[in-house]
Amino acid sequence: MPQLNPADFAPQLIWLAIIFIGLYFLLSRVALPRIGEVIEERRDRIQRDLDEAERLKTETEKAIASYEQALAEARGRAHNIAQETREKLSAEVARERTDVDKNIAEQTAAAEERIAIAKSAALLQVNEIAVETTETIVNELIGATTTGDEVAAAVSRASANT
Amino acid sequence: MASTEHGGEQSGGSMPDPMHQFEIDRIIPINFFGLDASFTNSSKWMLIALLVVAGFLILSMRGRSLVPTRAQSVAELAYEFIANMVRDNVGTEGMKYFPFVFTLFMFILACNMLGMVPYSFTVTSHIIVTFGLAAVVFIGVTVIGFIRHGVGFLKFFVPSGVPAPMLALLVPIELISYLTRPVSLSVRLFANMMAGHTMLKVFGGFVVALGFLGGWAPLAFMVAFTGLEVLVAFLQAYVFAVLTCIYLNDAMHMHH
Amino acid sequence: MTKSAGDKGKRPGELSSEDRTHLKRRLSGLGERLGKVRSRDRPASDENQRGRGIGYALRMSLDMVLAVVVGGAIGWFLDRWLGTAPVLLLLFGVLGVAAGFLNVARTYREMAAEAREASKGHTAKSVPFDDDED
Amino acid sequence: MEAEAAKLIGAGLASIALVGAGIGIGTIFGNYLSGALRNPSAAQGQFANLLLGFALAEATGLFGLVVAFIILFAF
Repeated sequence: MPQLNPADFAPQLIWLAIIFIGLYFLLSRVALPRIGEVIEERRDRIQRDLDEAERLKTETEKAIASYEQALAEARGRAHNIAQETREKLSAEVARERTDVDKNIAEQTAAAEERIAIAKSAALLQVNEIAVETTETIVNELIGATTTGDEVAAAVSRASANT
Repeated sequence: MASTEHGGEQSGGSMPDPMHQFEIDRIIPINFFGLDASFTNSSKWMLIALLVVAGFLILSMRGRSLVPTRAQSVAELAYEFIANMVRDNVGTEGMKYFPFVFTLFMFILACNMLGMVPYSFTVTSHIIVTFGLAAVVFIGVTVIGFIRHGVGFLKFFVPSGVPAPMLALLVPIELISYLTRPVSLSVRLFANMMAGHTMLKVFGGFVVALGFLGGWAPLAFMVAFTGLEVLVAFLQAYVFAVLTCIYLNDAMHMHH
Repeated sequence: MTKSAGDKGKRPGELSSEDRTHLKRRLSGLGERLGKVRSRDRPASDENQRGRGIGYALRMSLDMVLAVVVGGAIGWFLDRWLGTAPVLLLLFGVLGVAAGFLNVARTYREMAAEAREASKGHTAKSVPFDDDED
Repeated sequence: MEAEAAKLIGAGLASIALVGAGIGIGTIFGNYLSGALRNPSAAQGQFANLLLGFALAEATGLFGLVVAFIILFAF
């Protein structure tokens, strides 16, 4: 094998050392910093963009949430207003009805009073008429003259009996 | 692949030497204080790997745009791949060794992949190269362990909760296990790359030997095998880098 | 936002309930997508798992064999140094076998822990093993 | 040159160990697949065991290969 020829070892090792060290310095001083820089910059940029997107997303979510909240609030307020109006209306209706009821009751009471007066007046008249009629009838029938007081007592007894 | 390059027609259709592709050719002989530091074909392909890796990574990032071009996204992919590997295996404090692991991975990957190009030379198919890389990792990891834990790093070789007589047996075992690391690291890469290329060479020889009529079957096999070799080239670079990370983690956090 | 063609009694700026549910659905869709994008940064573990598994497989066999080789090599060098012909080679070869099994056991424990971690939450209906296969 | 030939033959014989490794690996993966197709939910949990079996089977073949290399290069 030509690889095992010791005479060839020295030049290969020497040139390997020279070239490897040269390559090391070329790469570590020139090439790698450039690549690393670009990669870092890109990573930063991507990170920034991602963060921005994330931020916008959360903002949009917040906006939607607040919109929905506002919507819900508005709905609630509308509901409240309707409720209040209904209550006010029904209260008014109730008050009016009680007014009317009172009115009617008063009028009814007055009418009843009038009727009672009329009735008692009528009843008095009926008694007088009955006494007179009884007096007349008795006078006519028996020809006797009765006093008004006797007749009246009798009538009231009779009317009490009936 | 590169079967016809070297001596395909030697001695009447006999098989070309599948090992010939691993020969070292001295392109520019250099003597550096008595050391042979010749610029060889191996050095040439290492240099090409360096130019390809550094050139690609630097040129692709020229735009530095936030929306990457195709080349830039490949560079970034490689960066992220190794960065995740280091972070997963070593943790965040291991990130200071990230440039080293990245260089290691890219160098091995480039050498392996360039080895798949016809007429090229596979640097990592030489045990001395892979062993050099593994030795750097091994020595570096050991030094890091001693720096972080001082002499306490020697506890790494002493299993806890074991009676003393057993330790006489267990400490050498742990030591051998630890010393196996660079060997297995280098041998794995070397063996995989060499075996694959030898295989391709041998089957390339079959294609030539069997000629136009019978050469189709080995050719089809070669196509499939080349695909597999590309996968292996990537996988071996990956395994090398992962093991480097795991050894780093062992040295930094010291738990079995 | 209002897509009202039919309902005329609506004031401008008012949302119907279906509009709102539509909006909400779009928002939750957006939230899902955002979550998905955020979680995409986590590495997809399944493919990763397989790749690491192959890495483990490539490690274990060679680790086991090379521990023996390394042990043998140490023994061989010590033998040469101390002149105790095959004793240390054999001793360190045996220790190498033990080290190889130690390597494999350690890797296996690591791997099994990882597999347990990965298979957490994987509970699909199993098919009983009743029919013959050959 | 006879020692050289014997070395090559020996190395070739040592490589026969790979036959066993191949059979073992095939058996392991075949059985794992048939088991995994019947009970896919358990497959994930047994992946580690599959790899262990694979590694042990391959290690046997690698031992043979190491012996072949030792015969070729160490003697």
